Amino acid sequence: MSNQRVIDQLQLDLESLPDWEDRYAYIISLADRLAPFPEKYRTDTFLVKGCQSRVWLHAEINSGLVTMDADSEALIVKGLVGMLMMIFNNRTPEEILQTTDGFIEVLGLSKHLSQNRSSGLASMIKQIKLFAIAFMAQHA
Amino acid sequence: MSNQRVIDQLQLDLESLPDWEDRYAYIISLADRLAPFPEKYRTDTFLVKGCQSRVWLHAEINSGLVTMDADSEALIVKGLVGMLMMIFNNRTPEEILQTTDGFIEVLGLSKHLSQNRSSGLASMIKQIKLFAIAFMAQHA
Amino acid sequence: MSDTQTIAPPFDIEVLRNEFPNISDTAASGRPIVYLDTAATAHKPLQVINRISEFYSKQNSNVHRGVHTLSAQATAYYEESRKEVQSFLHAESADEIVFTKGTTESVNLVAYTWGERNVGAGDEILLTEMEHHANIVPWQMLCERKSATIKIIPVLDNGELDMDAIDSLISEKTKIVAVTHVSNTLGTINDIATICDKARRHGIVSFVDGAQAVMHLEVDVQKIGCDFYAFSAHKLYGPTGVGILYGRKALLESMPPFMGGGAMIDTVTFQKTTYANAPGRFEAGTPNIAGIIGMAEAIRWFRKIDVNQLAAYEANCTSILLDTLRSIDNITVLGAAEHRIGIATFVADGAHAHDIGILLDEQGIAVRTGHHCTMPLLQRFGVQQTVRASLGAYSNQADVEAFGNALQKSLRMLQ
Amino acid sequence: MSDTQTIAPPFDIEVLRNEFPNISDTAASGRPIVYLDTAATAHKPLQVINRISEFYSKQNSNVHRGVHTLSAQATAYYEESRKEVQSFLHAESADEIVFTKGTTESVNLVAYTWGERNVGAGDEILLTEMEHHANIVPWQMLCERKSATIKIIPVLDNGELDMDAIDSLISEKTKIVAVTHVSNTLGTINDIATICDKARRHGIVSFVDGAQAVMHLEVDVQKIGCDFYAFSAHKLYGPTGVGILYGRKALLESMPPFMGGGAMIDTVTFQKTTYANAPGRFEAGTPNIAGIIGMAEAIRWFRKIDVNQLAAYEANCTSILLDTLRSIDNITVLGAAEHRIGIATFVADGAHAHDIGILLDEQGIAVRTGHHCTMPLLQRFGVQQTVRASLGAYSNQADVEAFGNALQKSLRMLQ
Ligand SMILES: Cc1ncc(COP(=O)(O)O)c(C=O)c1O
Ligand SMILES: Cc1ncc(COP(=O)(O)O)c(C=O)c1O
Repeated sequence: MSNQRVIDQLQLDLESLPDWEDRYAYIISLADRLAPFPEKYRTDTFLVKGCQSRVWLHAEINSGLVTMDADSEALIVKGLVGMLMMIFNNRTPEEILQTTDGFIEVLGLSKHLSQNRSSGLASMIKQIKLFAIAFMAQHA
Repeated sequence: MSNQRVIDQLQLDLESLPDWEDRYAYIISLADRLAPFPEKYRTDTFLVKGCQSRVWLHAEINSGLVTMDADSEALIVKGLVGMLMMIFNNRTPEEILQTTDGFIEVLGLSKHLSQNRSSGLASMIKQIKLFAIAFMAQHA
Repeated sequence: MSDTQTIAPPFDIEVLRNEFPNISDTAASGRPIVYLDTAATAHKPLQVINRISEFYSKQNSNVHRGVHTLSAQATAYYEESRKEVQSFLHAESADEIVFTKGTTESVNLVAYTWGERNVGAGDEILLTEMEHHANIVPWQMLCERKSATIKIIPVLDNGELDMDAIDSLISEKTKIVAVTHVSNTLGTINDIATICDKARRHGIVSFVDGAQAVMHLEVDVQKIGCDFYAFSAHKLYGPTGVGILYGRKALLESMPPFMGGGAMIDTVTFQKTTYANAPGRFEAGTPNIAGIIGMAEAIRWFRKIDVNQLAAYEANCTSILLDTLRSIDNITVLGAAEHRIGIATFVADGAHAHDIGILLDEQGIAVRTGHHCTMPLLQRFGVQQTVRASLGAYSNQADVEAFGNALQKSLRMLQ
Repeated sequence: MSDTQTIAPPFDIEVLRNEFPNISDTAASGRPIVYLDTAATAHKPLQVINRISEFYSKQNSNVHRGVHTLSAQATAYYEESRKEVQSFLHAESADEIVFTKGTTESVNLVAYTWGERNVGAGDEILLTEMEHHANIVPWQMLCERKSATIKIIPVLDNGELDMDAIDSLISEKTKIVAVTHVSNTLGTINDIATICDKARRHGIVSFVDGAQAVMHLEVDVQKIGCDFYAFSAHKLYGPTGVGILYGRKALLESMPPFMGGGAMIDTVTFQKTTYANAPGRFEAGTPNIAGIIGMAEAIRWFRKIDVNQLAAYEANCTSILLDTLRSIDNITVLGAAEHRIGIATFVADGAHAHDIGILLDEQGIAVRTGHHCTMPLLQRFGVQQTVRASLGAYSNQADVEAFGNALQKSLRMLQ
């Protein structure tokens, strides 16, 4: 699925849930979609800064795609991380950089993903994009 | 004249002057009543703290009376100093201490003689009273 | 000041709540927020908000003995505010009250000035395991500059200080004991009078962090017997950007200045500058005039309440809060001190504090999550992230019940 | 921020005056006060006063990434304020903006942190003869701690800096040049771009005190080429208790912390504490949240005015002020710089400044008298006590005329 199709699908899913409880249950369910995080990366080096609950992120490039592992110790945050992985994982650097932050608004997640929020997931998005830029530079 | 009679007289004089200009002219005229300040006392030791214009005050006890010399480099302040000398100079320590700060209000001078005002004459009154206390202790 | 009126009993919570626009004015935010984050900062009564506006709209001026009427008036308000604080803390003299920008600056001021002059290589500073970072880091920085070391009074499992340990922790090298009056994480009220007394008998200076105390207890620095006492206006229903440092006069007078600038000097030449007496010496530059006047108004507002009735009222809310938490499975409250104020910090088995905070917020309940600037204390209890609910004078039983229900729902959702 | 609207020309002084309750609301004080003390502190427009009230009544919360909505919102306002200042100063990054409690703290912060690390025995600090005590005393205190010395760029008789002297005053030992952008006593606008350029070419750090500049001139720290720039909100039509320190990012990042406490740390243990990055590292404790938000509102208000039109308007008022003074016998105005703002400091032959101030006050004119925290400058001009009249954006010709008449009357009374 293309990046945009994932976002559209997430938007449809979330909008079909009128209750805030159901939306959170849905977000939490996305945590399960995350691949188990490799324990060797569970170090300070891979911590995302500025998040109240710890969030880890590891990225590498494989055959032109940015491949990431991510985890959080908090459940809702982990669900949100899962969502970000659906959108950003295994994409080309170009695809990642083309994805503007508009999706945060569209999915009604500014409360979680915008700056100044304790989740710190705004810095995670920023970091993913920095990875993409770095990988592009590396292969240019 | 007793202390209280001086205050009464000053009050009468000031109240007879409806114009603020005339009241200031009157205050300034009191500067002339001050005895020339002995130059040997014109030193930092005898400076009154907290006054924007410099005010000097020297006190000693002579036959039971507190005798003071005072001066200021500013004219209005010097007039006010002159007024304070009419009230406090050549009095017994007891007389000085019996003079409550009520006269400030009575004479309509709180703008000049109360604390927090740049004239710093409140500290002068305080210092005169401290002298009186010291002299009393000395002779007790 | 001494003419403060005490509002006649009984303490009427509804009247009081109505004085707080953040609480009474539901139109403001769309829905009322149950505010259980008062330990972070308190809401402000209208009396304080209006006083600040009044100053800015009608009385605005710089202070420091200006010759004009507005400036003299502002200076008078400024110095009356100092007297208000003096009377509030029962200090001997208004000259013992220094205006700072907050508790944090108050601690740093002492560490930089008193500390610079009195702490040397090998000396010791005695803290407790429950200190806020504001009462740790400035001392650590001082120790680093001076090669001194920090000693720690441990916290017992019940959240009280290990008072028995103090005697053996005091040595000939101990120069200062810096202790919080009330823990911002555990709510524990420490027996600081005893600690200050021990310090004094050993010739050791005492510093009390009162940031969490002044809005709950009657504070009398002379009865406590401390050398320094600090608090922040914003936690005492007052404005942000204002703090207090009380210091015994002889100590303040002996201290070198902290910041240099206008108003803290006597005379300035490029060759030599002489400094003003305390407290002026420690108040360089234009102070937070409107904030300081607003803080005095907050104290006047606060002192209309009978502090014993307030304490009884808050104690009742606190036990409802604690009972609520204890009745929920898998919740562990940190500490169980006998003397405490309305703060409850807890963890839940299997649910992360951050998740709980998010779901409480979704239900209109404002709590704080995290380490509450007491990392060493959390480490001592073996936890990292916690939830803290804290009460103010305006908190009521309905707030606590709403919190209890929302918390149970959140935990169910996180199972 | 970039979406600031500019009020279409012409600059309408009556509209502007109406925004200031202290000026338009004569009922407040009984009679209007002609306020010529703006250099000490400016009056505040209603927009700023209301913003502060609004924050306290509807949005009050502590900042720093709290999990609840109020806290997130307050943090957003707080960080937007930083961006507002960044844009106002044309800084490269918002991380270069540190919130302090005033210009005075900004200078002290640099002297304590950058100074501590970069100034050693025998080093030199270059100031000017026209500095405010806030930009003298912190450096003197640093020199005392480090056995460094202060060198002085002289002021010429016309109130301008002796620019020719600078090259010979710079030596290999010069570590920092700290210069005021605008003199608070003479009104002189200094050519700081040239000074900062000289400094940079010698590898010397530059610090600019912008306390009297930001409300009169367009300030672009990148064009100026300074390393540090400081100002106070209260002189820029904003609240008391807030200041700004701009610092080039690389420099800020290289500096140790100033005050220790909450929010400036990364992790704290009793063994070792690590610090946050700039600017957080320099913002220990609860900041003056309402004040900072109010300051951002003041900048937004200010930026609605076209700064060139404002400067032209103020220049006109200033020449009327200077002409008025020069037309009076026995008055000497200090300095006559070509580039200046609306400040006139003067002495009168045979009349003491304090007396003049008292009589002006009696006539409803607020001026400042004394040394204006520039004792060395007054000494250079051979005077001790002076009168200063200073203009703001809201000052008008009628103010200046009322002042001129009242001054002449005062001088007659003092003859
Ligand atoms: C040139 C200059 N520098 C520094 C200051 C100090 O500013 P503040 O008192 O706001 O810290 C002032 C204001 O008094 C000033 O005019
Ligand atoms: C016990 C304690 N000490 C110190 C502080 C620091 O106060 P402030 O942030 O107002 O400087 C706080 C508040 O956070 C506190 O709770």
